[in-house]
Amino acid sequence: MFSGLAITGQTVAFFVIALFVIACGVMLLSMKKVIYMALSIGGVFIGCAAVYLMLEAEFLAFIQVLLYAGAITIMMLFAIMLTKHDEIEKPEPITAHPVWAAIGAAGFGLVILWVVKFSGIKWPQATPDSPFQGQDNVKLIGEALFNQYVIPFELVSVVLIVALVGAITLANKEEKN
Amino acid sequence: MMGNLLTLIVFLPLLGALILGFVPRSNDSQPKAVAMIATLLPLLFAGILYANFDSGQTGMQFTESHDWIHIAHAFQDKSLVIGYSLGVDGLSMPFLLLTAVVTFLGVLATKHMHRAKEFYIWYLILVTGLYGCFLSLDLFLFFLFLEMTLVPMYFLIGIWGGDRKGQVATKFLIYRGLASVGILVAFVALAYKAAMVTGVMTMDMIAITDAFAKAPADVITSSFKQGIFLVLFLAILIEEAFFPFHTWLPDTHEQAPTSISMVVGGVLMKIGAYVLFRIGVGILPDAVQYFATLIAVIGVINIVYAALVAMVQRDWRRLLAFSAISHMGVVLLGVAAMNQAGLQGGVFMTISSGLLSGLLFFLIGAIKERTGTTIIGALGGLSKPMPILAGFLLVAALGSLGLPGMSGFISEILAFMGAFKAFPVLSAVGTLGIILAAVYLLWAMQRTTYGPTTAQLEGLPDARAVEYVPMVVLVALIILIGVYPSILGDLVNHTISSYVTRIGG
Amino acid sequence: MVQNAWLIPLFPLVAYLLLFVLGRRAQEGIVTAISVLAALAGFIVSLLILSDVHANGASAPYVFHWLTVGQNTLSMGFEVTPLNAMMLTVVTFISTLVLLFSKGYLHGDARYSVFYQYLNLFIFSMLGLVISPNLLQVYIFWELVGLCSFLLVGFWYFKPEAAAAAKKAFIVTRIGDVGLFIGIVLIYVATGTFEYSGVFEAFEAKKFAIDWITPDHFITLVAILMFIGAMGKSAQFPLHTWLPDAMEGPTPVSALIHAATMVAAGVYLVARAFPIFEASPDALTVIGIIGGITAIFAALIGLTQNDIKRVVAYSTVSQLGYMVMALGVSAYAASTFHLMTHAFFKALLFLAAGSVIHAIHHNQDIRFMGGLWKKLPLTGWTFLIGALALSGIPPFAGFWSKDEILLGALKSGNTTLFVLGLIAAFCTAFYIFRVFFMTFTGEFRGEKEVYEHAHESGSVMTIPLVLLSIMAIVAGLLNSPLTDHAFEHFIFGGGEEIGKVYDTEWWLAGLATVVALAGIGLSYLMYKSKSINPEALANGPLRPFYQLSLNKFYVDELYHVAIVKPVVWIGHILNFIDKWVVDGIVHLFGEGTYIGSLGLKYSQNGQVQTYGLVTLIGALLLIGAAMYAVGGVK
Amino acid sequence: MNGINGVTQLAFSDVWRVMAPEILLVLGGFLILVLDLFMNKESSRRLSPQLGILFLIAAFVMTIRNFGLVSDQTAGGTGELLNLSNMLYVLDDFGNVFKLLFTAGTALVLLMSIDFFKQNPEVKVAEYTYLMLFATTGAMVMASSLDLITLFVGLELLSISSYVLVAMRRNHAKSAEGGMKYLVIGSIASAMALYGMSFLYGVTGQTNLAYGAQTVIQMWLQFKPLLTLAFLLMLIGFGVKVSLVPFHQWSPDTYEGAPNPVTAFLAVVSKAAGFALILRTFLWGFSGVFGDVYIYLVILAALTMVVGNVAALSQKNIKRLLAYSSVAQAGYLLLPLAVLGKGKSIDNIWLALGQTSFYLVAYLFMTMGAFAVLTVVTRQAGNETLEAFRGLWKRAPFLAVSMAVFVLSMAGMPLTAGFIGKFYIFLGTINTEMYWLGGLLFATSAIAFYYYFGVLKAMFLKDSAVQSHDKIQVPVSLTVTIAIGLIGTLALGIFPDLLMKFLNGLHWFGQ
Amino acid sequence: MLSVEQFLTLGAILFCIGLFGALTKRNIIIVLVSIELMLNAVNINLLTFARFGLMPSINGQIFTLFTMTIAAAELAVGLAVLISLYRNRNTSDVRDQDLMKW
Repeated sequence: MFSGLAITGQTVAFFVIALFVIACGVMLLSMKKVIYMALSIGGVFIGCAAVYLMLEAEFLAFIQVLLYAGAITIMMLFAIMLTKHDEIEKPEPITAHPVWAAIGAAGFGLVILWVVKFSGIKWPQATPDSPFQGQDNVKLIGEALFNQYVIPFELVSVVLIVALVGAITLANKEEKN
Repeated sequence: MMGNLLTLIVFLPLLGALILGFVPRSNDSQPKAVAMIATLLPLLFAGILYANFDSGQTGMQFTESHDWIHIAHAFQDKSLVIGYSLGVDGLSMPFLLLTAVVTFLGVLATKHMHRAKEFYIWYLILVTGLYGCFLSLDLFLFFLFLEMTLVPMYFLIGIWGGDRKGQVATKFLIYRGLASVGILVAFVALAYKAAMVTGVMTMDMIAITDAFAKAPADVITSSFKQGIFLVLFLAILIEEAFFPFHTWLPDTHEQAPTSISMVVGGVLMKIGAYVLFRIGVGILPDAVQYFATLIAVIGVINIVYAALVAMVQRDWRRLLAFSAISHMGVVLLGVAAMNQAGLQGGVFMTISSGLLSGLLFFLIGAIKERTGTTIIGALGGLSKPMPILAGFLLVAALGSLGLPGMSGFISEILAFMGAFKAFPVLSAVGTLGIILAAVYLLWAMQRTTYGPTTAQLEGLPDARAVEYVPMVVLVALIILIGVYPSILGDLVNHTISSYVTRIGG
Repeated sequence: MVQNAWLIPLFPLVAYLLLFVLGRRAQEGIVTAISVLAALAGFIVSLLILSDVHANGASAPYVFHWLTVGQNTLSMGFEVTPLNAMMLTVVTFISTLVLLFSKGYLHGDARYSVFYQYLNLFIFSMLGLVISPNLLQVYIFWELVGLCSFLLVGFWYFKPEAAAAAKKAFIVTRIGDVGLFIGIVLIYVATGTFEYSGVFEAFEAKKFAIDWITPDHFITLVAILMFIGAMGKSAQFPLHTWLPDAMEGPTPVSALIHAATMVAAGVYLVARAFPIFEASPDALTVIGIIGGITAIFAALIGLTQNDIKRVVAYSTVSQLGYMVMALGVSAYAASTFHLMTHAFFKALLFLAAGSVIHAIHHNQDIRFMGGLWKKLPLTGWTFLIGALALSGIPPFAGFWSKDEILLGALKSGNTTLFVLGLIAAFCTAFYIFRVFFMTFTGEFRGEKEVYEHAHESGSVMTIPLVLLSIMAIVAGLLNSPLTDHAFEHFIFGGGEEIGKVYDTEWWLAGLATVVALAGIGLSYLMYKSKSINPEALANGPLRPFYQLSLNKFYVDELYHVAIVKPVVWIGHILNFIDKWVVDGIVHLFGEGTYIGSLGLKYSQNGQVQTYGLVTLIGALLLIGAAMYAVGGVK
Repeated sequence: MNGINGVTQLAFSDVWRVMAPEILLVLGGFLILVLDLFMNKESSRRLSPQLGILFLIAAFVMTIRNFGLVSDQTAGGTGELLNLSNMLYVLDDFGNVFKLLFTAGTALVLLMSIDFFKQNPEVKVAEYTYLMLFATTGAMVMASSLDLITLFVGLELLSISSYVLVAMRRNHAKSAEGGMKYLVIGSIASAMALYGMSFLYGVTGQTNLAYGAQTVIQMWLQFKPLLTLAFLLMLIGFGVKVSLVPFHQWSPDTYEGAPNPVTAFLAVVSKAAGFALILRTFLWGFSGVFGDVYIYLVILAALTMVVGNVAALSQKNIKRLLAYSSVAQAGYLLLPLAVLGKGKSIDNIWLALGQTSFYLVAYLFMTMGAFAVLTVVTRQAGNETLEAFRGLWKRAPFLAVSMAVFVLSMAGMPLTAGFIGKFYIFLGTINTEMYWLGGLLFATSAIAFYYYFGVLKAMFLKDSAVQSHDKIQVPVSLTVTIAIGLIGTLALGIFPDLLMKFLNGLHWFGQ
Repeated sequence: MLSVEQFLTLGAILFCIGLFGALTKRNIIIVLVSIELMLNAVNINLLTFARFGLMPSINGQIFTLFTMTIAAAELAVGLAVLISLYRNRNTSDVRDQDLMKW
């Protein structure tokens, strides 16, 4: 699977990060306490940010840390606190459901793996030179965002308004009449 | 003068239904009067058409045609033009008259019933659908009217039916709904193939017939025709209640009110046969020829099987249903022969079976009204309290078993004259039906009108004046066709000749 | 005159329609008058036509267009040949008498008028059958006479036996009719016409538009099919069972329909279409054998029957067997001649029997009769004449015709048939005189009261008896050497001989007479002088034969077991299949779909994660299948 | 033409030309939002839906104007679509038709909502209204965008608004539960679709469908598994949105939980938007290789028709029944696209687009009408089962007859819009010689008779369970909705040329 | 040298973990988080293609940016729905949410 892969600093780093991300993911699945799960997802987000960095998306890595590892995790913690936060997932008899879910998820992963690695697709040889060489990542994004993608950008603002209003409307406590 | 007569015939009943919608609900006799007028006028108009009909001509007469729907990009860059076009020719004329007579008599036969207004509304909608089926020159229009019969039938059985009405209404609906699928697939496929020949997309029956008649073999392959015919034929088997798709018919007859049984057995069921003649034989004659043996075998199975099953029925209405199935088997046999006599016999049998079914179901309805039952075993010696009804029942039964001098015989012999030419052995087996018809009908007669009269049947009233009309009219027509078959034969002769010459038979 | 032959059936038709319009409440006198006058008019016209034909020979058919089938035209019409001229006369003559007789017999019946309607309809149909110029028309009227027979047998509908007998009559004859139906349809298919002339030409040339069978076999096939029709109508073995049962009908009906006219239609048909049969020796052989078997078979049954009408009925079957046998040995003239004479004396016998039955309040069992000679002398005389004619005692009518049939059988070289005929003649003489002796001689064995009131009926009933008696005496002379076989010459229309004609053999006539006398003698010994005890015979060594004969050789029972029951069972089985298999499959689909629907409904368990899982599994299956189909990049 | 990464200045006039309806709706939404913020608590916000309807009508009118723009452009013969940001957002009649549908649909939904607010005072009127408007904007974006990013944003705008709308009855546990289910499944679907989009982007290197399509054709042979996977993942993601089987299970629950007008919105507008998205994506992105992938659409369409109809057979809850019915309708709606795999010419595409839009219009009328009737009847009966409809014929003939028309139209009975729509779709299947598929279309309809006629049976055949003299009061807004539905259903059924002629003259993709 | 495949594999694994979590975890918050995980996997994919793809371009990063934003919005609404649900039913267990079925 990994044959022909030269061991360089970069690859080692990748595998370490990848292992960390996957480990955090598995922890998320196997933890009993909700609060631990929330913490492990933070790990995943941070690991992902590191992967982004390896993919030369500095700006997005930054956003990832800010948005996910920061804002979203905090938001989640709030939500957990608002609901029954000390709840432990009850041990229960093994039903068919998780088994099928595992089969489904694993099967899904295997199919994608097959397509990516074994279906005979010839991926281009990775170039050590970045396509964005010498260009400011943020500037590139900014230019594209405010020229080519200005319409979706504006639309996202509407989406955010909707989310905002929606969240307030739904989560707001009942007004007393 | 003849300009819009067909439109009038088709839509007058619907107009009647609309008017009924505004009649106050409490009144009972008014709806019947409206319904009577709304079915009598088409009958009169149909009579006028018949009087002015030129039977020496092959083509459509009294045609009306307007463009109706243009369906964009249906065929390449062209629209599919669906026309509102009506017309009659020698083939549809008998069906038109049959519909006119039976539907009018159906109103007469309707007894006082609850929710009378609704009953007649649905009835009249049904009538419009029936007329439309036989008068449409456009396949789309035909299909539309065919579907239009479904909804009223559902309610007519579902509201005014017997003890299993809900179940049977649904059965009717699903069966015929599925049959429509086959018909629609076949129709549209035909239209597309015809468009490939002519370059014009249309659902016009005549245009499609012409296109198929002169299509080169590489554009419309024979395997295509055979495939489409099979689909169509399957649908016809259901529509026409042929074995093994017949089980809806006995149930329907058993549950439906009298007048609806008349219309179902008299007209509705015959739509399948009409399609078989008009589309099967008219457009796909070579496919019919190709499957002739299959059709004949199915025909014979129906004749014999239905007759044997009819023999052991306990309920008159089920017996008559199976009897009708058996008779319609003869139609298949005649069609399979694909010659003049066979086809003509097929048309004769269809019409004859329609009239006889109408009459028989009316009589059984009248008996049920008096005795409260149609179970053969519960009846007996009816000749004594009601000699007139018993007499008409006897006449109808005799007509049904193919007694010469009545329409059944000439139909049977014509069909067999054709069939024996093509399938001597199968036809010989088919003649068993003639014997069996006598067996089951006379057996039932023997147990119904003959024998000693039981006490509770004693003193029941005989036919009322108004009941004479359906009986006399239908018997008169049955005998007229039997004694002077040219009255029907001359109508259809030319049209069928044109079909036969096309296959070089 | 010949061109006016259509009038003959028209009279009874008009009478029928008149009576129909008058309704069932019409006065008996008016009803009778209309009917008898119509029949009489027909008889007069028939006589005129007869003389016309005698003078000028057969006419060409008069036809009119009836129905167009493509290029072909089916026509209806009429024609007069010597044969049907003879038939017309006989039918109208006997009809007139029977109509008259019925006035007395049916007097007071609530449905008197209906009875006359049916009779008129029958006469019309029978005449229509006779003057048909084509097979299709023959078939049409063939069925119509069957219908009238059905109606009249079941006239007393409230009697279950009558209803059953009517039904049986119709169905059994219909089995035969289907043979005829197939036959004429095949003829049409092969020759393109129903007209006798066209058909005969084609059969002579043996050119048929049919390729699945050789011409010779085709002829045999068609001939036998048509003969099956004749078998049904003329009650030939094995389709004879309906005729004795048909005696449930009023006696005038038995006289007219089941003795003189309708049952002879089968014979008439074979005779009329004789060129078809003549072309096939095999078919003729079959016909001869069937006729012979019927003759002896029915005669044997007749020996032991106790119902007066049944005995006469079996004798009818037997005599019809004679006629058919005659046709089978090509004794065309003899057969048609016997047809005529038989019509007279059998109608006579039935009417006389009817007179007896009428006199003793509708009792038909001869075991409860006896000594009626004193009470009903005229009836006794006429019955005796009829019996003598039937037995073939010279110079009565039956003698001449039966003799010719035996002669034909002998000369044809078929000795078996001849011997069968002789034995049948013996039996005939025996049983008819058994009836005579048991009815008219000895002591009355029924209720005294009935005997006291028994008296000769009015003139409406006796006049027909007398007239028929006269005919039964003299009709035979028409074809005797004494008249130089006038009938033969007439029936051949002065042209070629049809079938075979032989000179009278006097020794044979003598032998036949001796046999008949022997039969009468035995009957006398057993039932008049009682020197032989019939009961001892029946319970003694001949018991098995007696039982066989008494029970009509168990044919009905055999049919019931071998045909009726199995067919009904098949019906039940098919009905079961229809309900549980054909409809069952439909319901199974319906129920299956509904159960599927319930399954889908309950798979909707409210758990969003289940929905997600289903989505995932569905997606996985779809993607997996797709990837399998794509199979990677080559 | 500018390079993809070049700098394109968007002038407002250009944007207004192309996006006028969207802009109007967004402005309207914000206007209501602002009004809501600045009005004091006591003042009534009851007029918000009316205001919203006004904006929708304005957007409708602007859309009609846009037809003229497209046809001018075509007449001008430049061969270039009116577009923004280098084909990121286009103006063509395909989008216009859908926009008409969305604005009309949402307007009807808001009309129905007026009554809903009266019955449910706890629902926040203003929020509800502008969320509706924003959702409609999202749907419009889905119909007009040619860029994966924009499509995705539009899709999420619609979806997120819908989640909120479904859950909006706050004291109503079912409402929140429906929202939760929709949200969970919808988010998973979004992730799936995005995953597919990422593969598509991976092969083409761009997010634009118009340009990407060329690359797809070039790369097809080398990347067939990956591209097929991308196609399928997107199909699954979109399939969940339009509830194709087996991705449909959320819809009965959500439909049941949502308020009636929102259910109608989901069934009509959201579903139509999903189909707009599907058509846009697959007809542009995969048009060159459609012959290789159409079979999956066929499979899903067939499965959807069969399962949707069969599942509905045993359903007694009328809202769930309509949900299953709408599942089945999704199957019919997928057919025109699916049969294109065998369509040889460009005309087949026009045919398919005509079919989809005609059916959607018919579907709009009958579904809106049906939900309006359902709202009245179930409220009066106090439950949502078929029992509520028992003897309706006697209690409220107008409602019963209207419902009968809607139900018959859904069942595909002649003289209703539903029949013509089905027949139109059917033509495509026969045209491409996929007879069995056409047969299946009508055969499943025949099976569907069972449950559609079950509704009729309840209304006409059975006697009422409640007192028959309880006359039903129908609010004006619902009467208008029912009347519009009735007129539309019948008019399109009897004179389909009203719409057919219009569809025939369209420049679907601005050609 | 690292190439597309490794990153895609990582993405696929992450996606499946998220999928499995979304389908099995009982707490709705965790379900929502698992969905975020799936979106993160998508982001890895997009960025991979932006860097190592057939035609590397900045568009992938833009796409990621939008995905992230919308994922956040979605999560926010999700949590709000959860709160609303919790208020009504007093549970955040996804398996208790089956008022509507059949």
